Amino acid sequence: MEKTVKRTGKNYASDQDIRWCPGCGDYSILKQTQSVMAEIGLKKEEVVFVSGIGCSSRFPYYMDTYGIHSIHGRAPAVASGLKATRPELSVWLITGDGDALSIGGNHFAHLLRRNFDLNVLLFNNEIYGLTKGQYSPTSPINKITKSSPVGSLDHPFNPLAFAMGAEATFVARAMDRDPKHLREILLRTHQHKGTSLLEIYQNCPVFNDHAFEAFTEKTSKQNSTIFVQHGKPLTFGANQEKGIRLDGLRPQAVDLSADYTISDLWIHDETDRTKADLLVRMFDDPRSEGALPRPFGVLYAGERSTYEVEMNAQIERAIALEGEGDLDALFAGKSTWKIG
Amino acid sequence: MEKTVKRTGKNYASDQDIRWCPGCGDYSILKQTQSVMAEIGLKKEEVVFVSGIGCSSRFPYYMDTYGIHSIHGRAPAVASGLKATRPELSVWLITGDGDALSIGGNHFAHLLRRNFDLNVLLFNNEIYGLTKGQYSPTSPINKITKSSPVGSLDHPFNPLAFAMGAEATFVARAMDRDPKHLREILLRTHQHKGTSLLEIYQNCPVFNDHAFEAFTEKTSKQNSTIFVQHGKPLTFGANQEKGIRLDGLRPQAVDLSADYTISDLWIHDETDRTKADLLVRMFDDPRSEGALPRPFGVLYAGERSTYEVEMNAQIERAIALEGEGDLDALFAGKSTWKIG
Amino acid sequence: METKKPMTAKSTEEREEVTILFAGDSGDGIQLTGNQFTNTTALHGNDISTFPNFPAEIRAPQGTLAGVSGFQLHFGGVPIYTPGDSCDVLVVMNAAALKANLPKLKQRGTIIANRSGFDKKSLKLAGYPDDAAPLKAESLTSRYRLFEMDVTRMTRETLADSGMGTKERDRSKNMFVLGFIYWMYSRNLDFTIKFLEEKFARKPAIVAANVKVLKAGYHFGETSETFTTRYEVKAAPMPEGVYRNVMGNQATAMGLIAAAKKANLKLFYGSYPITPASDILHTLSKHKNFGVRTFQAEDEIAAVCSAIGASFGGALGATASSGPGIALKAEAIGLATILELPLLIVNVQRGGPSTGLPTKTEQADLFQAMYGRNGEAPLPVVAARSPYDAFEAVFEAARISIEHMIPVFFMSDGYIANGAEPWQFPKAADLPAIQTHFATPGARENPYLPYQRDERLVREWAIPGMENLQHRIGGLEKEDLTGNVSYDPENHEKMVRIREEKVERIAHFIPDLEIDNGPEEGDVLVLGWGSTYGAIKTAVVQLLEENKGVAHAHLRYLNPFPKNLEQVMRRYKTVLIPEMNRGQLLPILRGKYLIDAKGLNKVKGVPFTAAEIKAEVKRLIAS
Amino acid sequence: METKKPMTAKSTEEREEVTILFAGDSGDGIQLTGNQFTNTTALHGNDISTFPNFPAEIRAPQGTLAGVSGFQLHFGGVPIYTPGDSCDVLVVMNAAALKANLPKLKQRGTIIANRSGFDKKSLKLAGYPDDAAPLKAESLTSRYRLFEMDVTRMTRETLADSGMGTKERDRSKNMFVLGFIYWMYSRNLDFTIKFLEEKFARKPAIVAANVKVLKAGYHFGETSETFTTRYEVKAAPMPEGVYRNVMGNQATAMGLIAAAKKANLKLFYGSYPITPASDILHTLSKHKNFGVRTFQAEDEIAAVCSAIGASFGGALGATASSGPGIALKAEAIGLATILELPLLIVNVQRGGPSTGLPTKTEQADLFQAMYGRNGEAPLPVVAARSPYDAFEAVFEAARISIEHMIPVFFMSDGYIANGAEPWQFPKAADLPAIQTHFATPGARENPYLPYQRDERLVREWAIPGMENLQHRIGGLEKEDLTGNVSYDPENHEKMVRIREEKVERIAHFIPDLEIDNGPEEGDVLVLGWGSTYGAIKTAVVQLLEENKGVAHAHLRYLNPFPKNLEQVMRRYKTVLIPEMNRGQLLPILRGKYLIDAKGLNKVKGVPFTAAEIKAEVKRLIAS
Ligand SMILES: Cc1ncc(C[n+]2csc(CCOP(=O)(O)OP(=O)(O)O)c2C)c(N)n1
Ligand SMILES: Cc1ncc(C[n+]2csc(CCOP(=O)(O)OP(=O)(O)O)c2C)c(N)n1
Ligand code: SF4
Ligand code: SF4
Ligand SMILES: [Mg+2]
Ligand SMILES: [Mg+2]
Repeated sequence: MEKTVKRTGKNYASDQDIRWCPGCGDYSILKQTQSVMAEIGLKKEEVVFVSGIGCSSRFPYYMDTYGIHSIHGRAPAVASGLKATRPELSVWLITGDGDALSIGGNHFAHLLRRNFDLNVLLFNNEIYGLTKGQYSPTSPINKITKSSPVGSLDHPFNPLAFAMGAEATFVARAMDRDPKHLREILLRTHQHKGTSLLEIYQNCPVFNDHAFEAFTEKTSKQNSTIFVQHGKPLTFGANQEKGIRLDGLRPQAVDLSADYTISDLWIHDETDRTKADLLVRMFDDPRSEGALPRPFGVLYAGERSTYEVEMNAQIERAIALEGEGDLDALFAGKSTWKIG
Repeated sequence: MEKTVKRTGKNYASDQDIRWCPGCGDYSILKQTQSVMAEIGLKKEEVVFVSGIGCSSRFPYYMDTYGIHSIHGRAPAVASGLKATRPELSVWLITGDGDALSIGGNHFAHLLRRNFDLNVLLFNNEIYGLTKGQYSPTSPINKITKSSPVGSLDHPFNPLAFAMGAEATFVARAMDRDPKHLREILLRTHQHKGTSLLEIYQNCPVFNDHAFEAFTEKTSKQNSTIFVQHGKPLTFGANQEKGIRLDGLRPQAVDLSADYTISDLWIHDETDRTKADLLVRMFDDPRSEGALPRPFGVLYAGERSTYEVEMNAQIERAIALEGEGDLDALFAGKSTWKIG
Repeated sequence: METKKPMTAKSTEEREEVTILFAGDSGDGIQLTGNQFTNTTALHGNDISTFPNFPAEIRAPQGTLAGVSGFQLHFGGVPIYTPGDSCDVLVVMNAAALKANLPKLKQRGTIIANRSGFDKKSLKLAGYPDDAAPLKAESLTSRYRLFEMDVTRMTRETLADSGMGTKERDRSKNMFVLGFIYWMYSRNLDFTIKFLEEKFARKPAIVAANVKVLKAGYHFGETSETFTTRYEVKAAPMPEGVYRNVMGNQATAMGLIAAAKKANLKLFYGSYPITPASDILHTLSKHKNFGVRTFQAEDEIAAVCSAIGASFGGALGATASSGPGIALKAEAIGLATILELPLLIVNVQRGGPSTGLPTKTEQADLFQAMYGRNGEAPLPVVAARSPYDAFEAVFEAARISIEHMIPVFFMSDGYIANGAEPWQFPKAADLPAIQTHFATPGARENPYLPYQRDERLVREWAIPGMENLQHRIGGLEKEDLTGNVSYDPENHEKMVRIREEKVERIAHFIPDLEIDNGPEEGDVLVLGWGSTYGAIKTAVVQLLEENKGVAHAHLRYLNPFPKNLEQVMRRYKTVLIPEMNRGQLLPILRGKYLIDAKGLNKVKGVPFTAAEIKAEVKRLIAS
Repeated sequence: METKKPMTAKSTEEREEVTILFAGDSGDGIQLTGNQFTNTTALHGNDISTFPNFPAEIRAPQGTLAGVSGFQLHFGGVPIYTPGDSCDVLVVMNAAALKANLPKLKQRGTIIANRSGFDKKSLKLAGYPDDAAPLKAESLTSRYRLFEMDVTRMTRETLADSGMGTKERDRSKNMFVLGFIYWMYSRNLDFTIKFLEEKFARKPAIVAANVKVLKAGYHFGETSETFTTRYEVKAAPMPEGVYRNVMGNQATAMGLIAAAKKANLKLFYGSYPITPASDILHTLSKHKNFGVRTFQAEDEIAAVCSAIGASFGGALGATASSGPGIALKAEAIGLATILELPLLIVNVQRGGPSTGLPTKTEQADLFQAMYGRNGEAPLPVVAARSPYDAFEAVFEAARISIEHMIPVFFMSDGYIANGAEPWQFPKAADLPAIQTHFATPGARENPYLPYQRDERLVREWAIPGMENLQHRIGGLEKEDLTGNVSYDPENHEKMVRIREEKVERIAHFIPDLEIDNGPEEGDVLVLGWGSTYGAIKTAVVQLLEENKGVAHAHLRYLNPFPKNLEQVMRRYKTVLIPEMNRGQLLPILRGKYLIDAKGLNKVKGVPFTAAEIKAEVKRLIAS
């Protein structure tokens, strides 16, 4: 997976017609992913895209890499088996909010705790796109959809809090409408050793348009988003004139012009799990009074050995200890007898 | 479900022979549960125990209530359907660490976020008991078991952190070997409106003896456990001579005799989710250097409307608005025509 | 509005039946157009059958073959059983629609083409060679009657002074076509105008624009010189009564609601969205005033398990999915089998295996319904034959489930689910009551034995809240009568046999198989199940007109089979079993009765045509 | 230790074959006792078959019927095919063990009873009436030969000065019994002594105690006046060679390792524990030096999906479970079917439906293997017939899976899994190589078409890392050759037929069905599959000795069937198909060949006895 040939994003595109709706946020993510592949210089044959089912899960078809469009919710398991036997591959898992958090929630959680070294791109559009618009586990409560004509009742998951609870080692957030930042975070996602979770807010113009408007529209985004960077204070606003400080255990938005200076602010430390636990809880409805801004960027990047490294180490240790397996010895087992 | 007849725990026992191994921690939990039922004075016919599969999941057979011993990992879904249609029942869900966190992890998580009003008793013995001793999602890493002869590789879940990540509204911990405390917390578990999760450390003398020794043995338990109570400072030790304070965001064990007094300590506020997030992360290996004590008791008790209440409210609203459903109108729909 | 009968020099011809296929890009509003024409035509008194056919993608690439959406509609003054083998009129909004659908047009059939859908770009997107002009091709013009009209341009012009942008104006294109077809078939615009007024109640400008275009299309037919003939299709001789138009998924939802009501039970519906079953969830979720509890579960396993929980609590638990989702439910259905609780499992079949062809129809899940569980776990299976029949069939399935305390499979498919036809809906009061089999709570002479049975082998239903009937049930084998866990070998065999026999005995509570059409004995019996009904019916009607010795019988009950099935089969020299699969009912019947029945199989994601069935019957008679 | 042949006045009788049933509480070490006797007896040169039978509970209530653990062992100087219909010797450690197992003892059989297991408390726990004295009962003493010995007391006494507590001393009780039985059947103590030394290598005191008690039991036989006869069972006339004892799950694990090695593939095994399949996982996890990757997944779905992922990456992906777990895998198996990748699905069948009888055996998942998926998804099915045969059968299954690029079901069951028998294991070098079908990476003349096929309809396997062979596959229907997503009707039917035909063509790569025993034509063919082999074999051997016109054939390949199956069946007047289910192979064969085959069915969680099969054959011949 070293840099070898100079490629552009287009080199990573397959010959298949893209079948997303016009205006779908998936296009932007596809483009940035292809471009990041080129930047890293990954060999196409050493990259595998694994997906479940959903609009987003069509993604592998559009990459001129290896790909497997599996079944709904099970991509983490497919990717685990692949990575366990082929640790050298660059494995990317594509999933949606329904695929990852509804039917696939358990595999997703177990993938995170096991920490296989692969990258998860979770396309969160807060809706089931492919089945034409039912609410998903990330849809806000009271959402009116085809299956909830008078509003959904289910308290939604906070995907990144869910991931932290499932022992994730890398947790990040980006959005389709900010391709530059998305690209940067895709790169970080690739670089992390372990299961890297990148949640991407993705607009579904057909069934859930405007879901992330507050974070993407010029008028609102400066106050409702905060882009965190390791070692830097948490600032936001049109001119970074606001910041977040910790009032005891509680994050608080403050005006830098007034009583607080930059040195009062929370300094982002992406290796600090406790702080990450607090960061992922900054999850206010951006339209609510006094809402804290929603953090984007790498919220957490911890270190833990990866599953496939440990698994292969056990195998090497066994071989070192007992020698390469010998079928005849295996068959004979511990006690035999002879007849004749 | 009001107090009606005076009953003892024995009244809640069924006529079935109990088939757990001698010395199994399940006995203690059964006994305390029966006794709490009596104390509350629940009507037997209004109580339902729902379980999955595992040693622990045999529990319903031993209760003279309604019971359903379902399939592995699916008890949360069974209980959801039951509670949705019969909100007035007292529903108790019995599950194991494998049942709830391995095969059933997703249903468990969704149950918590939906917040049906029922009680989950998670018997955590850090092993698969019924299948005779494989490591479970709560087994510590490197655990030697039948299926991991040279040690397990999987980083375990922290069940209560998992639950917080899944938007639980009530999170508590107790153990089989402290029946008095167990009983008290069972009562709290019952009282909470919403999905109450009680994790119970349960010894499996056959396949995982001593798993919780550090928390139950005289010699070690005073320093490795802390029993939290709402509104009280976090103290522990043989004579409550130690405590936990917050050093910024980090819990720190201190000696009360030295530099710190009781007023420096962290006051437990079970309604504070941020604090609960920190509490559940107090999850050190009790045998490790400088390990913080493990918290027991009600770590979090938040408020959120329950699923069945909202569901039934929608139905009542619909009836109020449109009138009780009329089949003839339903069949006719919006446009009909007549022939003849 | 009243559509005045225009005075015109144009002639009107009569037609017995007509099949129109509307086709265009998924963005062209084809489904809406089709539905409007269907409803208007129903109100006109015709018999109808429809078949929508849309791409798997939400919005497949515009203008391409993959993006073509179709709506086929067969209506007549005679009984109509299928959406038609081929069509008389093909309406195409663009080149891709033509390319994809031309094979379905009859010789000498009519093409109505939107000229602006055949520009260079459209031709390229449809995959025509650079210099192609398909509308001009000899092969087309010599075989079909072509009418070109520039729908796009005329729509834009109609709305020229509406103040709307081009994109917005273009959205009404389909109304122009619809108006034109209304004219062509002498229909009334009222229904559609009312529909538009309701749908866009809050956007009067949009209503006005659409109505204007609709009328423009109608008037275009009247005034344009190209069209000299319009057609009249008389009302069909349908039984007297009140009718509505209904789609299979709607009928299924209503059948469930009705059954619960007739049994005096709450209906709980646990489901996870999946094509083509989701509309049942959508429909049910709109009827909360019937006390219907819809639960969108986290997956199919949770969906069925929640329904089991609800049934344990005394509700009618139901769940639905399509093939892959049903596969996921298998383990839990096994649990329900051994619990012996009511439970309805609806399978709206689609093309398989695996994810397969999600939006296409197939009958390849019969094996799964019969055998797709571990251990000996036979269950009743009931199948609907057509969209409206889904109501009665699912009601029957629910009746069996409740009265016999047993999970029941109800088989529908993509064709039934989305197809529509007129339904002479019943009066609620005329529906049979469904008897629940509850135990008596309170003081009792004998202790409650959860697995004590009546002569039908049905156990009593005791539900939480019933005093003195506390009991525990589960997935382990249970002791006869007590329901306690038992590993006893004799008991196990006994219970396995009882569960099997219990299914068999249901045969005494279902009607015998009747010959739907044709002689009571003869050369060929065409024996069908499910949505092949219409095609077989049509074929057999025609064959009988040709005096062939053929009959048609259609199985609603696939487990147990009607008591007289073997007898019926043996009255014919040959039994032909057409299935939209590779033969699933076929080997079951052959194995059971050792009758050398023959299969006719089609696995193309599309229904049989009547012609295919006719041809096979003729081949059999000849050989 | 060398066991000196003691000079004794006791006589030694010869026996051709003997069945012993050890029974006691689950805490009594019955399984260990049985295994020790098995291994020693194997070393002695006898043919053997064993059948452990333990309760579903980990430690069911001590002393109760539910807590009884049994180990049946049939050995002889003649070929042995089953653990024995009934036993010659019944060793019981307590009253419950007697009560549960007495029906299995032959008339005039021997009971060896531990007296202290019949005290008041034990009798009560076993559910005997208060004043019962079952060992004294006329009904017992008149029919059987009873030897009582106070094992508990004698064990305690033997260890009187060991410094051990009573509880600890009691743990060696089983060694006393084992020593005694060794004496009774003239066996050597060496194997067990060596075993104890290894097992308790770090606890010499325990080794010493156990060995002491073992010898005490042996000497007790020698010295006690009660026992006048010991028995000798000569070595069996088995083919020359080296043998070991093997259990079915072990053989399965070894077969998988061997197949991967012979195909030069990594073995990846994704599994979730379930009785009775877990031991395959346990065994495989011990052989990491073969590069075996075992993955204990979070559930069965993840288990099979991880195996699919591994296969996509170029490994041999395998997964195992039992009935309910296999049900959960159905959807993913459908995916693997359409992906056309190697995958092995092992089903160690147990009693069903649902959770059923987890520790009991059954053959009721054949339907599930054949039909338990949505859509048309036929797959090869291969079944083992006995514990050691599991090796060869699973190797064959893997060969088919790899060479034909197709998921394969391998059927075992609880009886095979836990049963043991001598195995003349092969030399690794003699095992056939398995050919993989990899595509050629790098520069190519023609582009790689993932669904291009050879004459067997097998596609080429291109795996990540292979240059220029990048491709995408998934669960949607794929276009012929290219593998691109296709919704084309004709293509769908074509692909469905190709997948079906691909399975059928495997018939050309498997051996014809041979008559295992008996004439090539005649009155009755007993046609079996799976673990009924031993019982049928024994029955037919005996029937042939009685000159009946009966033959035995046993199916290893259940899909596709051997090419000559129909021919073979037609050579007999009657075909009898015994199955431990309610008839699953039976209707499939009847439907396929229209042959009026008969079923013999048993669903009791326990295997057929040879006598049951004999009786049915005789009945068929007579009628
Ligand atoms: C087993 C199974 N159940 C249900 C479905 C239907 N289904 C396909 S995608 C999907 C949800 C899609 O939502 P999401 O994961 O958010 O993806 P999106 O389409 O929004 O990108 C569902 C329910 C399926 N394909 N398979
Ligand atoms: C579908 C399915 N898979 C696997 C099993 C086997 N199984 C039964 S219980 C169990 C795990 C038990 O562990 P846990 O939930 O921790 O319960 P415990 O026995 O320890 O109380 C497993 C794997 C099963 N019964 N069903
Ligand atoms: S439905 Fe939504 S998510 Fe799916 S392709 Fe269309 S716009 Fe994108
Ligand atoms: S195996 Fe362990 S958990 Fe199960 S009953 Fe025995 S002691 Fe309890
Ligand atoms: Mg989505
Ligand atoms: Mg456990």
